[in-house]
Parts: sequence; C-alpha cells; structure tokens
Amino acid sequence: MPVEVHLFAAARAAVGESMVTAEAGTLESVLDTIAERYPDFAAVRPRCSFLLDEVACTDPSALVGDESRVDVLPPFAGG
Amino acid sequence: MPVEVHLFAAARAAVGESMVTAEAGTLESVLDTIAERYPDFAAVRPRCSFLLDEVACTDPSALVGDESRVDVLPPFAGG
Amino acid sequence: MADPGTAVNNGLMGEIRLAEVTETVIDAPTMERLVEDDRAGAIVSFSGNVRDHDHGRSVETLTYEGHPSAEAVLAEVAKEIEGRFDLIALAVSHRVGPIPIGEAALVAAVATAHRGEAFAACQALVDLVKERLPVWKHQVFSDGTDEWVNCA
Amino acid sequence: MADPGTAVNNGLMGEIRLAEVTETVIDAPTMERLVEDDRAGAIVSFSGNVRDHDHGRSVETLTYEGHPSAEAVLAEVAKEIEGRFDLIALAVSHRVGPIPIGEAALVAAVATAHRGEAFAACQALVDLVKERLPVWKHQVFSDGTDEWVNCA
Repeated sequence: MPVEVHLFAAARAAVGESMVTAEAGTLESVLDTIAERYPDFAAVRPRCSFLLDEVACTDPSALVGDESRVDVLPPFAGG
Repeated sequence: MPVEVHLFAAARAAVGESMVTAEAGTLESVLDTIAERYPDFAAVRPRCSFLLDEVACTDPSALVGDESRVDVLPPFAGG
Repeated sequence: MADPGTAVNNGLMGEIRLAEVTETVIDAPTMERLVEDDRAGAIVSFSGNVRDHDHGRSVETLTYEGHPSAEAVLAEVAKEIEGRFDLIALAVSHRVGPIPIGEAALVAAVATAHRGEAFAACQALVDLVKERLPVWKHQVFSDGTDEWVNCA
Repeated sequence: MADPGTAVNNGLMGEIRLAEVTETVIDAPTMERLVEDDRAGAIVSFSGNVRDHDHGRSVETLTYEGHPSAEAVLAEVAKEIEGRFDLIALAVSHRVGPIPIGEAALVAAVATAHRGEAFAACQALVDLVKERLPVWKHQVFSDGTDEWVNCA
C-alpha cells in the first residue's frame, strides 16, 4: 500500500507522470524519492506547496503513512 | 436686449420657469433680481454654480452685459 | 475585429470608444463590448443602477436632467482619465430622462493590460463623472413628495 | 424576479450567487445578470482575458489546469469576501482547459448599495482568487516553446 503522489502542471511536466508511488515515510523522504527517480523534479520542487491527504502541509517531517496521498502543487497562476 | 438666465433642476423648480430675463449688470445684481422676484430661489441660490456665456464664473462682480446668458446650476447628482 | 487605433465612435478617436449622454437604455455589456481588444488583459466595468429606496424612503419614479453641455463635459472627463492612466480603451455613458427602477443611470468600462490599473481607472472615471457631470436627479417618493437630490 | 434571499446556484446560498470552475465559455454579462438586485446601486465586474502576448512573446495557445479542489477553494474565497464586505450579491467563475485568445479566464461581479464598496470588494475578490485558487496556466508560444506561468 504505497503512498500516492499526485503531480500537477509544471511538477507533472518535470516528472512525466500525473501520479507516481513512493514508500511511506516523511513528506521529505517521499519527495526525496521522487527527486532521485526524476532529476527534473529537483528544479520545480522548491517552488511547490504540498497537500497531505487534501490538507496543506508545510512540515517536511510530517509522517506520510501507507495509503496516504500527497499532492504536489506548483505556484498558482489563475485569473 | 436683456440677460437670459437659464435655470436647471432645483433652481428651475424654485423659480417655476426654465428661463427668465434680467437687466444687465453684475452676476450678483442679476441673481439678486431673480431672488427678489422669486423668493424660493433664495434657498437654492447659495448651493448653485454659474456659467456666464457657457464658461464657469465664480466672481459675483463679473459683468453680465446685454445679450449675455447666465446658467444657474444646482449641485450635480449624476451617476 | 476593427483596428482599435482607428475605432471611431461619437466622433472620439482611439482609446475613448464612447462618451455619450443619452435618453436610451444603457448597460454594462454594451460598454464591455466597446472596449474589447486583443491587447486587453483586464476589463473592469461599473453600472450605477436606479434603486427603489433612498435613505429608507420608497422611490416611485426617478428622472435625470442633463445640462446641454453634459456630453461635452463627459468627453473632457474621459480625456482626463485617458491621460492619467495607461488605458487600452474606455467607454462611458450616462442616461438622462425617466429611468425605471433597476435600470442603469451610468455605465463605464475600461480595458487595460493589467488588472490593478483597470480597477483604479474605472473607479477614477466614475468618481470624476459624479463630480463634474452637470446632471441632476429628481426623485418622486411613494408618499407623493419629491426632491432634487443633493439640493434638499 | 427571484427572491435574492433564497437564490440558489451551485449549492451556494444567499449573497453568493455563483462560484464555479468550468470548462465552458464564461463572460462578465452573465455574472452581472446573476448579481442583479433591486437593492443594488452599484455593480462592478471584472473580466480577465487571455492575451496574445506575454512579456513581449507571441502566445499561440493557452490552457488552464485546475486542481480537483479548485471549485471548493473558490467557494471559500467567495465566502471570505462576503464576510469582509457589505455585499448584496457576488458571482465568480474561473475557466479551465484550453482558452482561445481574447476569451475570459476569470470573471467576477459584485453588487452593493454604494459604489466604493463595489470596487473594493470586486478587486479584493479577484486578488484573493489569484492568490488562493489552485489553478495553473500553460502557454505555448509562436516559436514552439512553452512554459508553465510562475514556474519558469
């Protein structure tokens, strides 16, 4: 039951997938896993905000358990 | 060739006419003449601005010659 | 689409697409269409509508009267706003005569590259129209009394 | 005319007449009709349109992508503005998907008793949408390059 990481806009473009899976851990470890697998993600990552199970999460040490969902949101550009 | 005094909105309502004539003189003397003839004009007069031959005139001693036109403009309320 | 640089309306050129005083119905969508432009990133419009109440009193009928110079003054106001802001286009119309409740007395629209300028320019335009336009509002209330607004 | 106190649209009640994220065409006149109200003295609308240029480069196609939460966030934004201003009605819509040049990406309208509040509320609404709405803009330029705006 891995973590689902959903990628949007520039983050999806960098990874080339709209969803990838990672092992449970912390928000930081999940994102590190993606950055290792997809080097282009490293450039967009510092500008992104994150949702953990649909709630904004700014703590890199937040626990991301099995079956959790992480959303990776690049800077908004609406309007 | 008297002065034509054109009255608008509340000034016209006070006088009961949209145009009255007065003898040449100063802006003040012309307005005094109207106030004497139409007592209700006295209440609205202090709130009005005036055009002398289509140009704004704020000087009571301005000369209003024969065939001149004075416009009496109550406070604007557009929009 | 017409070249906005040569758009002519009401004898006015360029950025000022319309500045009119009219006895006919006016509305914001018409002004918005007049300022449409491929360069425009933001369009802000204002519609000032006739209300059925004023200071708690029920309004029965409402009539605007305009001085003969009103349209010329409106054109001057439009030019002053054009000079003060970075506009792509501007349109403004004031209605005179009897106006049914709910219909517009003053409508304006501005088009700009960026939104902050559009809000600022449209608000300044409406404020300046209110200040300068020689137009008067006459209200008849449900109780039969009447007033010239700002002159009570 | 529907009683505005019971107007329902998109599941939202009362002053908020619409707060939607949609793939269909949106425009200011539709928003203005939604906020119409006999109590309203002022309606201000905003239309943010897709331009053919961005920072001097020619834009060929433009697409907005929205996060699944975008419509819920837009409803929250509308509620926050409703709480901050003295509104009679508010309507706001953001379009997603491909948007042709010249068409609107974001439209909003507010109705209030007085004009100052209408300008302030509409501008605050648009600013807050820009800040909070999880939506992204992808531009393809005439030279074939592309970018995600704010992420270059």
